[in-house]
Amino acid sequence: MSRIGVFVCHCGLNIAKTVRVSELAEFAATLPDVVVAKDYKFMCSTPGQEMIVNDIKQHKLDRIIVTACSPLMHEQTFRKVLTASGLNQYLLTIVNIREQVSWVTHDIEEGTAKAKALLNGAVYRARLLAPLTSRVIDVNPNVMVVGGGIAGIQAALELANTGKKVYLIEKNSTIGGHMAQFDKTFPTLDCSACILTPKMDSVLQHKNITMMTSCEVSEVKGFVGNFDITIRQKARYVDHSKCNACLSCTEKCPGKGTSEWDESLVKRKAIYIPFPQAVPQKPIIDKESCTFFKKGKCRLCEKACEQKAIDFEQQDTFVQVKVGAVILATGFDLMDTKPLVQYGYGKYPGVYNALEVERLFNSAGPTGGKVTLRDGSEPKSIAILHCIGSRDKNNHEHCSRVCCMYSLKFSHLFKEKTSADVYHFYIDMRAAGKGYEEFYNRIIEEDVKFIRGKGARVTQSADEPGRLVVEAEDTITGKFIKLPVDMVVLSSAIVPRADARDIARLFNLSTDKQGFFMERHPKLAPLSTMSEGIFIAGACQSPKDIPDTVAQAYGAAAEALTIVVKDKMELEATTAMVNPASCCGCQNCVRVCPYGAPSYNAEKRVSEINEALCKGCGLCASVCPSSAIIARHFTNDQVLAEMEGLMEF
Amino acid sequence: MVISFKQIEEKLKTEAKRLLGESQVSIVLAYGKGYDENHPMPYVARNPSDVDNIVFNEYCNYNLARYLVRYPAGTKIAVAVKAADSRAVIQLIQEEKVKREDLVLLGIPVYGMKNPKTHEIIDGKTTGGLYNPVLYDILLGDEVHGQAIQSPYDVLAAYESMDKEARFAFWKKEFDKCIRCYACRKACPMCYCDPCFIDQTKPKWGDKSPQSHGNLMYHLTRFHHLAGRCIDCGECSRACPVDIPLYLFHKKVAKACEEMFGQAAGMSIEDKPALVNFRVDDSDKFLE
Amino acid sequence: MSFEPKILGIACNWCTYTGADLAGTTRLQYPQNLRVVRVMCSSRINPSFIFRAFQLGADGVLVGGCHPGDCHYNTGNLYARRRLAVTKKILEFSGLESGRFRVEWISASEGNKFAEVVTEFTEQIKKLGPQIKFKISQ
Amino acid sequence: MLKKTTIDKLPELAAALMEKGTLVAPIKEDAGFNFREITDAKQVDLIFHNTIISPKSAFFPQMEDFVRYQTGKSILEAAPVELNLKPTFLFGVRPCDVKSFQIMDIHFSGTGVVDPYWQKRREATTIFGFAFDMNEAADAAEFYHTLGIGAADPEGSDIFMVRKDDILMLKVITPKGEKLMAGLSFPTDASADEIKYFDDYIAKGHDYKTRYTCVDTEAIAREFESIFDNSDFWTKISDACLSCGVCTFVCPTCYCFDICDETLFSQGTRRRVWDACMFTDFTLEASGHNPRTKVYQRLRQKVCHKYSYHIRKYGVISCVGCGRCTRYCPVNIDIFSIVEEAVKAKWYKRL
Amino acid sequence: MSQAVTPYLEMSQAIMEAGGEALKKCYQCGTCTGTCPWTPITHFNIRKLVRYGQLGLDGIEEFMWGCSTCKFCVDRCPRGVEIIDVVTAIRNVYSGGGLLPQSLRSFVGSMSARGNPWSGDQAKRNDWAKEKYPLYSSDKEYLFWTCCTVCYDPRNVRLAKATAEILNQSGLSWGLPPVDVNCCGESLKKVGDLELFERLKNNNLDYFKSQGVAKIITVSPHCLSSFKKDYSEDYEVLHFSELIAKLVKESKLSPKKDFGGVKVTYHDPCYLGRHSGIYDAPRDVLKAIPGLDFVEMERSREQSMCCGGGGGGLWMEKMKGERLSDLRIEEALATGAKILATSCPYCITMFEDSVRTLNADDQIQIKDVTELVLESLEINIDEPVLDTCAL
Repeated sequence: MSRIGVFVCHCGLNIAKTVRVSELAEFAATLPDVVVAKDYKFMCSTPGQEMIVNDIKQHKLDRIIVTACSPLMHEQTFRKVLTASGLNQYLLTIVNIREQVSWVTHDIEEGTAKAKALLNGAVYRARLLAPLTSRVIDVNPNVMVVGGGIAGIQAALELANTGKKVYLIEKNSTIGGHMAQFDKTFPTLDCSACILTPKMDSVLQHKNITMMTSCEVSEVKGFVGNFDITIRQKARYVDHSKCNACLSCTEKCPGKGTSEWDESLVKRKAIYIPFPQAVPQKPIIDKESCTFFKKGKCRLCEKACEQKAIDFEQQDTFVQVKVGAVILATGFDLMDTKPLVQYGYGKYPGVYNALEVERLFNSAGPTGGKVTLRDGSEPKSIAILHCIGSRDKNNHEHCSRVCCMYSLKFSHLFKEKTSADVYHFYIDMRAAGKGYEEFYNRIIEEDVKFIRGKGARVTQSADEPGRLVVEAEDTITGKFIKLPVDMVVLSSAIVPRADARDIARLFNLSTDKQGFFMERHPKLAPLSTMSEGIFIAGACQSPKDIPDTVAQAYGAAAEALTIVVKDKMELEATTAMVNPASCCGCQNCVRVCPYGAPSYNAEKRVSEINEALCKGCGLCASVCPSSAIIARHFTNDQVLAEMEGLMEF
Repeated sequence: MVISFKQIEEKLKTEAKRLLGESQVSIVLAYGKGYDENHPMPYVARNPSDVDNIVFNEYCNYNLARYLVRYPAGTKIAVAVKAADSRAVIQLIQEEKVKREDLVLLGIPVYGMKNPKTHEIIDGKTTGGLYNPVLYDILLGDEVHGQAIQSPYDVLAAYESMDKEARFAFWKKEFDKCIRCYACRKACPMCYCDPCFIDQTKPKWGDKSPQSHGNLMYHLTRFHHLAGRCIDCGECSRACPVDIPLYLFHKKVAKACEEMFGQAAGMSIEDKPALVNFRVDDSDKFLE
Repeated sequence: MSFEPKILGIACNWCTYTGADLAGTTRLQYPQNLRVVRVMCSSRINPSFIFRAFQLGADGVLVGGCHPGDCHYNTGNLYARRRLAVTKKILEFSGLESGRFRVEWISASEGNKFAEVVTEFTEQIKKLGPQIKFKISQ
Repeated sequence: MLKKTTIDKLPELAAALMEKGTLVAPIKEDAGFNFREITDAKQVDLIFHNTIISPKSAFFPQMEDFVRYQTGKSILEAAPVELNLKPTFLFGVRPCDVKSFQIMDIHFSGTGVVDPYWQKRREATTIFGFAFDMNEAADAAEFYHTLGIGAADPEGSDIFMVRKDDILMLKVITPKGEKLMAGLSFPTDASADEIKYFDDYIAKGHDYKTRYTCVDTEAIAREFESIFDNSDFWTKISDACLSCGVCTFVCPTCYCFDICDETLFSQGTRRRVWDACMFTDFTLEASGHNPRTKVYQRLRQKVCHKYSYHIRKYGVISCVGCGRCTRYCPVNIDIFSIVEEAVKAKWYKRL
Repeated sequence: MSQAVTPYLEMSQAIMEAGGEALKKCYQCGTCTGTCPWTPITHFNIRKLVRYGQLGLDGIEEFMWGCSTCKFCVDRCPRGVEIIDVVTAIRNVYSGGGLLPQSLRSFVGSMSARGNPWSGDQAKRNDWAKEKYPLYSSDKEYLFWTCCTVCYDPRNVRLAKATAEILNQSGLSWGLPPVDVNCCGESLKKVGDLELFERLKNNNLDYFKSQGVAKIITVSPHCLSSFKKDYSEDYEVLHFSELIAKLVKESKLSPKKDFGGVKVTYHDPCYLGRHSGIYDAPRDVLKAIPGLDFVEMERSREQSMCCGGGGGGLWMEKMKGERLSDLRIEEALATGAKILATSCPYCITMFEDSVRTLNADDQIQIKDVTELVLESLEINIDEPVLDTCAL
């Protein structure tokens, strides 16, 4: 009852060498329901394809079997051929007699016999193929960018400029990320705020960007093109719609909290903005340090605010956001070096980590840009220790890539702002970016001393109290160096955010051994992930400098655009469907599906499958006891028929 | 002290009358008179007057849990449950076929039920070997203790030690007896699928004729469908007109599931059925 | 002529089938007794397929899937592991030689492992001889 | 005339019959006795009460191949399966089962179209009826007396046998029996008082008490028609019913079947298999509609078919009271009690 | 003029085959030298030693004997190089050619001839016990393994006796090994004589197997580490301080005598701490002894400084100013402690020498934890104490 056309490909000699293709075609002709059986040198070539189109029209074929290379190779090609000839593209079966037959045997008898068996199986299966039309769903045009650092800002601006609506979600009370904490950036030494704050403002002004600070993603539902994401808007206790940023409330506040922005080098008020150019420039109240929340009285800021913007009863609220694609740009954290007791971080006041030093340099920082030690004195000699926690099997095996360069930047700024001698304890000076080597040479000329040997220990100097001693070996001379210094800077390892694994679980991503987000392919798809429609950019994927981060932000924006620029999207047709007559309502499918596609309809007491969520894996079809679920294109009877055909000879 | 069946019958009647009287439940599933004393029948009492026909004797070993799925969702049902039947109820609750709040479970702790055909005492050899119901609201008699607790899987030793050829011959002989009346499927509280996979014609998993390969496909697939769900009540073997010892195979699969997944069927409401669940650290040794 | 077994292979599209293709592109040789059915995920394999395969006369059945944790549908093969394990126990208890049914986790890059497993499995089945227990005699 | 032999000579009788054709007799199995083709004469002994599956399987087997065909080729060219039958001897059939053949004959050959398979098997078979042992009490489930069948009712058998201690008396009833008995050399003629004993036994058979209710077919049919719409009644009756297929498969007067194709590779067989009205998909229509989805509808159909429609159509109750359905029902549903309950007050009292 | 050298890879191949294959993982970052306690006081440079090993350069023999295998560098190495194995392998390859330093020749000679490093007569191994204590037999639970140092060295004999007495007090069933056992060979292996080490090991193993030994107590962390790492795993080996801590906790042993608040500090022997990970047991014991005011040294637990006795250091002569044990004594004195407690016979020997050369033996006493426990149990095992210097 079906009219099958079998087309055997020689693939030049690739197949013909160990499979007698003409004999295979003759064998095919003898099989029931096979109307046309031909062999040709190159089926995937244009003449080969035309031969199929003509035969379909001439013999009114309704099933096509192409016996050639792997379906993973040319299934799409031949599906297009069927569509071109007016036949439904799913009425096609590919028999793999190249990768799995001709290339894996030298014996032409064996090869031909196996090819016949595989072809016979395909004929049994072809008889039961049904035409399928892939569903088309509409795509939500908006995009969400999680993380308001330079990567998130750049991606958001790119997308907004194309006219797309962007939701920028930032956990902190201001966007800007770590870059906003820096004073200068290498290698050009241009001021970080100068190049970043204009972008932050354009994000604020941009009509297409909805900036949501003090927000976190709490739940992700839906699928590519139709994500339904719940955002938790953390209570700020200040109504930003009323506040006009006069900041008079911050003057009166008695509360004392450690300033996270200044890496807890200094205290801040309970109601505060992290730094002057914060965007939005509106304060929030920190519950832990606010005396009202702690003791129940004060409310000075409320009195000071003419706009009546202070609202102590504010609660966390949840906002539902629908988007078509998501870019994760959640950035990095600096490793906590307290466990490395040999360096005395947290024990000796003279030991700083990299971000603390960045804040020291920053004019908006705790010391207004003056480089002073915690006791206020100016350091006379400074040691910068590279690779602390990085390139270390016992801590983080990866190289954090940017420490060499920012260490060099530090030494320049130290030389500029103080009269101190600056020493570097390094293993390799990695300056591979554009203009990096030149920057390194410039720093050498600024009379900075480089000791080739990893810092082994920092101790308090026995004879000069308050000073530190760095112990290391200068491997070039082989000498053991004990260097008395006033200040030690640890260029510690860059690690993923503390909550990176939770975000990965929310967006169904996997993370690598170190905890960074896993890209789909390290070389060919560095910005997309295994979850359709979720892209990554910046240090959350692996440590990188600002130029690479921005480049990745552009890339991720482009990838997100490929999805949201189309308003329709074709879904895979090989999804599953429930035959309600046979469904006994056991809900096994609902329990097992990783995508939540099946749902139980309580009145009809049967399950239904949302084909948009279904990925076509067929798990529900195999757990269904009354085999009521039809996994299109891999239905039970198609698989059984193919098995029967394979086992016949 | 062997609990007298009469006492349980009286308690069952009083409870049933009370529950129906106060219309806490719309039906009571219990046991009623059959065509003679040693052939009682499952009985549904719908109003207090029906309660008089309720009986309880040593032949009332039907698993009433299988009738629960027959009534529309939400009907308040009281059901008399012995040890294995209570596990069946738990398993049905786990699979959300019935809700715990719709059920009033009348627990019957009992020892000494007899198989109507052979008149032998039913024990761990053909059932799960428990005597007290695992879950109940009202207990119709004090718990049975002091009976020899033997693992329900001891009876498997003889079959497991058989060599492969002998065991295949044994099962082929048994499955060739099958006349495909599907009494085992209908007697099983866990087999509530209607239509069952074997009734399907597209695809046709097995032939309708009672040949050995059709029977084999039917029985082996059913054993798989009950893996981690069978509560070892032995009803299927007792319902079989040609006495195929199906309980043996179900016990073997239940034992394997317990060893591999560390979970016995129908023992706690919080469990999830074994084969619709997974542990990332399931060991690959299962597959050796 | 020595006994040439008919072995049915059921391979998951993302890992084992791609691994088999890789074995082909790297021209690894392995016996030709294996006939492969491609399914989208090892969790698509219904245990009744395995019983039916033996009834159709398969002398051996080899199931290939992604390594647990690498499944393209992220939990598919974790369910498959349990279901196929129960299938194996049922086959053993029914009296079929346990060596005739084998499950292997083969990733897309393990072309050589695929070739090794097929060769080793074919030898094993040759030793066991033709499968007549489940086979439907015509 | 009456012939006799002794129980311990039974194997010789069996061997003799086996030479003449296929001997089918009840054999001991795990769950009870069943009619099987005899391969070893010693297997035959008559110490059974009745078989699990009724002897209908001798004429209407659970699986009957009609035609074998090649897939892909037209079925018209396929060769039908030839029924090469040797003369068959159905040995040890109880009177109620023998009566059931007459009821089945109505359907398979009595109503115009003749079923060739049933017909050929019927003609090729000589039935050895075998009286119940009246010293024993009747089986609790049996109620053939109600259907007017005697414990030693020879009607329908070709040769009827009565056992007295270790003597087995065989009486020829029909010419077919006559021809067969002539061919058998060794059974000796019975003595005069044995003949007398044989005839008394037959007569006594009619008063042998099993469960009894006076059965006026007309009244029963009317009663069931009136009670048809009383769904409470039927729901109460079918509360316990599992709707499995045991009662219909063991019943000597159930004849429903299904025809299905079973293919493997390129060969296919069209065969007839028993079907059961109690199965859910028995009345499933191609459209997907199923008139009888509820259990009580299916049980009502089964009972009314035998005790209502059959009477209206053929004037006879389609039941012989062998009690198998009651004995093997997993939940002990008893058709006799259902009939009693349906006709309740009126007819039972009038007796 | 720097003469050119060419890498002699056969030598580094030999080193790698002798157990030093971790050699190739090192990227010469210098952390090990920076961490090594010997770097500040000697011209020993572990990174350079590994570098010479990597390229097979000669001239390695001058400073390959400086390492006392204290494992500080191994814990800090960012590449996870097992530097001690590299050092052992280098010593094995070079000492094969008779390049053993003079001071070690007698050590190795006595090992091969008498089975102990102290040239002590094999038959007199158990003389310290004076037959007061039982020999081990298979019915007993514990084998008290007497390290050669506590058998032959007069100062350390007190450790053996103290341990024996405490074992008697504890009521456990135990016994001594016979005289025909020999040294556990830990230091011998670290000196590089792997072949001789195998012989000694197999002799001990035969004894263990013949007697069905299951549980072994030892006073020396060196024996502990050797049994755990180089012998087969099926023996449960306990350092005696762990057992005392358990007994005290289960109040089977209750120290009575009050030490009157004397300050005590504890030195973590490298082979008990860094090699075997036992830090708290000896501290718990000290804190259980009444009247001991415990104070921690600045470099303790994982950061503890080596006494210099490991890796054959006990038998090598070190010039004054190049002895770690001197520095350690100064550190102990800096804490104001009157007693420096430790739990290793090698450390006891090194510290006793240093405290005398620094003539600080009146300011601080060197005590093993077992001795302190014994004293607090008021059991006297003293006979006239021989002055070790007189030897």
